[in-house]
Amino acid sequence: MKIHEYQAKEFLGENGIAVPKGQAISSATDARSIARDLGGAVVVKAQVLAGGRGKAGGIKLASTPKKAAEAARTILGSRLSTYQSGGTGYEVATVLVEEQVPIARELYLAVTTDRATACETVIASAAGGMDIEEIAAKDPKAILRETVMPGAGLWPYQIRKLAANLKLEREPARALGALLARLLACYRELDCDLLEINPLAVTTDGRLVALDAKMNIEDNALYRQPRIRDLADDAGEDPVEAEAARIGVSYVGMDGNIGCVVNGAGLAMTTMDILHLLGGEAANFLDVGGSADAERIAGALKLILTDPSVKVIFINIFGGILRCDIFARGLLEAVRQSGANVPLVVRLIGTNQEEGKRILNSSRLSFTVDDDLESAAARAVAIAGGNA
Amino acid sequence: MKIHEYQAKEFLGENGIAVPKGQAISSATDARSIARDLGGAVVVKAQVLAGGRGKAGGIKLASTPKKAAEAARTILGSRLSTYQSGGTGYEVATVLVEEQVPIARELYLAVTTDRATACETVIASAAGGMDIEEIAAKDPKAILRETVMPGAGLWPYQIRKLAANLKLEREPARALGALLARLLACYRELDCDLLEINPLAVTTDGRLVALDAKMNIEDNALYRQPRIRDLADDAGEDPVEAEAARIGVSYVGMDGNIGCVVNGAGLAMTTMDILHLLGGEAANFLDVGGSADAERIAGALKLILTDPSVKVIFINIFGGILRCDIFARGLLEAVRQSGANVPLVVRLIGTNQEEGKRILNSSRLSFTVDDDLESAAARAVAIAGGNA
Amino acid sequence: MSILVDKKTRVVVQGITGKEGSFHTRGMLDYGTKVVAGVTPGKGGTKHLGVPVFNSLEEAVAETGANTSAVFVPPPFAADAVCEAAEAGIRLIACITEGIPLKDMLLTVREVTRRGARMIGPNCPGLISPGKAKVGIMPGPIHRPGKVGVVSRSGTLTYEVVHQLSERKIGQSTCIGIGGDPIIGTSFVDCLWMFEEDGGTEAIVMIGEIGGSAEEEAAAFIKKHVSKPVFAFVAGRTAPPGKRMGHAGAIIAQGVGGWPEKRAALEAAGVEVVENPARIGDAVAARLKPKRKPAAQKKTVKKGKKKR
Amino acid sequence: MSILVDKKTRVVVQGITGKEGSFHTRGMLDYGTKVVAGVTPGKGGTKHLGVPVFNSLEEAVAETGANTSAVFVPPPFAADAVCEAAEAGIRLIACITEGIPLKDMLLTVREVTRRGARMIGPNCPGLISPGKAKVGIMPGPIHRPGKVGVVSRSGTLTYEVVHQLSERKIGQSTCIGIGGDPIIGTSFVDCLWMFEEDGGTEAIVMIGEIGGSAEEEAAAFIKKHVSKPVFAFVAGRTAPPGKRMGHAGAIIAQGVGGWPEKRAALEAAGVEVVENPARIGDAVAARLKPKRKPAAQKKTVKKGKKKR
Repeated sequence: MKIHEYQAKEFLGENGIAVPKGQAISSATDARSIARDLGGAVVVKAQVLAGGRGKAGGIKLASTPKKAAEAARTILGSRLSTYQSGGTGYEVATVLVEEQVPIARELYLAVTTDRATACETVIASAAGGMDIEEIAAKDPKAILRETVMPGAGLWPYQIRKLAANLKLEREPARALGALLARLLACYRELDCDLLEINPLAVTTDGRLVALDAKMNIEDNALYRQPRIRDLADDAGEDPVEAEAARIGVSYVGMDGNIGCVVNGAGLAMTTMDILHLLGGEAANFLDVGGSADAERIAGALKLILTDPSVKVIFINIFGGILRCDIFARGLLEAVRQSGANVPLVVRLIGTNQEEGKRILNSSRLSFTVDDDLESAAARAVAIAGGNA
Repeated sequence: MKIHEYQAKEFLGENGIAVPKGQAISSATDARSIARDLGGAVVVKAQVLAGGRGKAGGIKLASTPKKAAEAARTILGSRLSTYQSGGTGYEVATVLVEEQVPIARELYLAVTTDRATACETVIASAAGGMDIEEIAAKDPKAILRETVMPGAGLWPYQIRKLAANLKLEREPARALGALLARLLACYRELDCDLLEINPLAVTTDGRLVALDAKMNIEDNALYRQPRIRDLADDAGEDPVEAEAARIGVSYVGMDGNIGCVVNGAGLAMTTMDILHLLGGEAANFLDVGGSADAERIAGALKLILTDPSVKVIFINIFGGILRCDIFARGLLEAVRQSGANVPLVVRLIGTNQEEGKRILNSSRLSFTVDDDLESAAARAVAIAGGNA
Repeated sequence: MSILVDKKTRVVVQGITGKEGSFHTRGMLDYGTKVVAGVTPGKGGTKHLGVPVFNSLEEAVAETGANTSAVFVPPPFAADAVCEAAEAGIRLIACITEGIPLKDMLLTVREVTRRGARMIGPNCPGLISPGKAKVGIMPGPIHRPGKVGVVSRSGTLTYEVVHQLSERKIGQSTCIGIGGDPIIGTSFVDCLWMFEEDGGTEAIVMIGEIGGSAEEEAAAFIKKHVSKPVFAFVAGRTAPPGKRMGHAGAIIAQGVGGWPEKRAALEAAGVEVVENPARIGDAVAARLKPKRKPAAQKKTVKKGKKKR
Repeated sequence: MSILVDKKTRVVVQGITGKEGSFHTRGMLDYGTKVVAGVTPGKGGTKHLGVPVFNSLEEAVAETGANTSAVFVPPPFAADAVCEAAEAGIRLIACITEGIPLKDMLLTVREVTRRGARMIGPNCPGLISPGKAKVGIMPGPIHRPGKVGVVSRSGTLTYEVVHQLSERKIGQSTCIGIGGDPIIGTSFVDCLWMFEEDGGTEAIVMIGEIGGSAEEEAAAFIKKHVSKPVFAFVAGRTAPPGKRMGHAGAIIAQGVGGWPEKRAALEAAGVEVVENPARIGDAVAARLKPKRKPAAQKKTVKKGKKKR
């Protein structure tokens, strides 16, 4: 789960990490008074859960309280399209108004968990302010990595290495060790899977200040992170994906016109792949999971039907735990409930597949039923292309 | 370094571990008022750095404030000889006056570091109140061990196993997990090498209370444990061993009559062993370390001479880092300084041994100098036995 | 022959009295797996589905000689269950549970290794040696005893592949779902190694996914150490970068783990990468079937590769 | 031949500019050891005793090809130094420093293992392959090239034993002081294994101490895996139980690690336990010298033992 910059900075502040003074607000008039309190010159930053805000106009410098209010007014309520936000972008409901910090240099610093070594890893770069992908593309050597010893912290030699390679002067080099210890503690306590400070400012007086903060909390651990769970904010999320989360399916919108209902993430991706291979394009990724009852299937169909471009729905179910007969009954009920009015191509195979097919074939609803993955997929592609 | 029970209990209390209410005092009159504050019935416990106080009369129950004062009067200023304290025993300068706790059962619980696995290990037994050596001798199976995962804590299954094997009821079983987590935190933060709660009381109302606490802090870590270092209290220690620590040599008094000055702990033990093998007995273990200057050697000789039974001093030096010529000069000076008036047998070998022997032989002092370990040791034994 | 599980496998089910545990214990028993014990703390001394239930793994192992465990306990307690099994002397632990926090798994993989055990998963369907033992949740009947080893990061996609193989009368030695989480106990490389050493395995099918670098590591290993033919399918060719596709593992991050890179790496290692997921069975059949006659059998071993 | 260090050993001294580091660097250079680099953070770019000094191990290894390190940094920084060496690719780290906190070593031994390196010590004299390389603080001239491996928990006691051997013209293949601390990087067993495998070692002398169970573990290993003659001396026969004898390791605790138990375990493993510390050299000479003629050489290998 992602949380907003201002929320992340609150946690960082609690953990003793320096962040600029500031306040999150949702009304432009508040911006003026806060800017005044902060000494006049501020930064106004759109709070949306996507990177690339700066280039999209979501971050504005304001030299006076009046200009701060103007900036807030421009940003609040606007839709922000960044390269990460998808087509329609996010509506900005909140801005963070922060003091301007005297920046000497900008660094990149992050903690994540490396799957290859199964270790927490600190990633750093002297090229702060850019996305890590951008740094990686331009100069992979500019990215420094230090593996954290399991159950412990970074060793002093690792701090020395980082400080030397980041070309830090004596003061910020000293501050780096404490900062990393706190960042790591925060990462662990909050069950993060990414905690990124980008940029991390080296101020003209030698302090290290987190100018931005991106904190992703691992979904599996949310049950034991009540404070984070309470921050759950679907305002900025895609409403369709939010609804998917509610009914317990995994859904990602795509650009094609073939709706997909599949059980299992790997098979769902594979279904998209074979459609593409045969000349079609999926309208979505959708994994109904292992125990799809009528309600969940109906919910999934409704989700897909919110996308007007969908011409056909391809249902690809491999019955394992989920038995084909039970799925078939659920599907019939779901089609009735959802009022699905597009053609349905069904491939239903595995446990109790014969009984499942019998149920579908004996219903008054019309389905294209096909056992073979390739011919079933081809049928869906043909229907979507108007060739069937 | 060992610290007193009352000091250990202060640390435990700070870490959220339940200990009986009480206070350490050094005047019997205070015992009465404290007992009154604690509700009358108390325990009065001698604070000395040796186990086995109970059997030696160092722990007394008192049912009234008056009896508490009497008990304190008896104990304070007495010399307590336990099986761990050596011959003369320890003079008691402080007693701990504590409330009596309603005990249902007494357990044994300790944290230490197992050298074989290089892991912190929890040791527990349902047979509390006895020394662990005693339990081990009577019924080794009564001792439970759980290895702590490096960098983490005990797993819940380990707590369940301990609770089941200690036959704890629901309430104390629940309390055990929290207690162990705190104990482990305390063990780590204070750089302990042993943290023992014996007995750990299960109270009649199902709580776990540390009735006693033995906390050994690892000497190598004292530099970063200022609070512990400040507790250093040589009142209860052997004054000779304390003086040895001050001058930087390792000294342990023994029962024989041959004083030993050796460099290196292994060689020092070996020297004691060969004396024994040849019919003599060492008066001490003494390791002067790797850089023995005149002052340190003189200090070592003086320490040995405080033991009136010493008939001869055997000096066995293998020159490595410590060069024989330098040692020889230091020894001459040290003999002058210390006024050593017993025969000296010197075996001086290794780096610059010829020059070392020349220095000794050309001095006006008389030494028996012998290169061979066995014949040198035999000479010392002969002198000690009056046969030379 | 087979790897990891066979007729000697004696399974203890952790969380046997739970809904999932009950359901799949029945499935394993129906398949003929020797489920000798269950563990649910607090329910020791009872029986469930005819299987004796114990309070602890220690007791279960002592009483029944269980050597393999299947873990169905809920996520907050799963790491503990795995570590308990490892400490009790269980050598193979199939952790089926989905949704275990990453941080718990960082500890668990180390603890399992330290105890000398092996974990499959978590968040996986388990493993099966057809006709011998099933330790997991896969539909038993789609499998068929034979000589192809299958290893996969996916669940139902694995069933799809196995189904294609069995339909073409190509049996499997062992099928292993290693799980889709970022931190797993047993990797492609581990399984490839075991299949390479297993006399009962003649070819290997590997089902990968975009995200991470497990397929690239497998490719590097195959290049050096695997002499048997390997077939691969990698799911997610059309998945958009940066989007989460259900599995925590299936994210393309930081310029590694994309479909083209994985295909390139595997092909460079001599692996036959099948593009059409409906034709994985055909691809294996085309290479293996004509060579089933004894005289030609040797040719299934590729040349120019070192065999360990 | 020899184990661990030889003519190819290229030493980096950590803490080279300190008092101890300087003194023993000179000693190693005098012995002919290739000391190729020193490290002292903040003093990079200078030279010390003619040896180039670097700020970090990474730089030192990159610039000089150092493969072995000798650590002389003070206790509060020693664990860090060892781990830095391991991470920089140093495979053998002799940690001479005495007085490192136990807790630091718990982390260090794991980190060194994880990085695939080996630590000797801490709190040890280091190791020497006479005539080839000395990495440590032992007096070089008492050693003599030859075929007896020496491994010891002690410092000066080792010199005593080596001196007895050399006086009797019995040379050493390699002499290793493994250190007397409770947590050490390399055990008796590790060294016994290497000596057993080393073609240049014909017999092994093991110097133990009371306390801990290292000698008992060594005995168990010897029984199973060592075919070469082993001689042992165990110091501390007359040390009183429960008293600390200088070395943190030399404590008799909880009924294990006493002298009689260690002797019994070693003798049961076929080890010749020498009681008189002045006659260790004689004992080795008595067994090895008459068998130096080619015809009788085979007999030094004891019968009834498995050789790995």
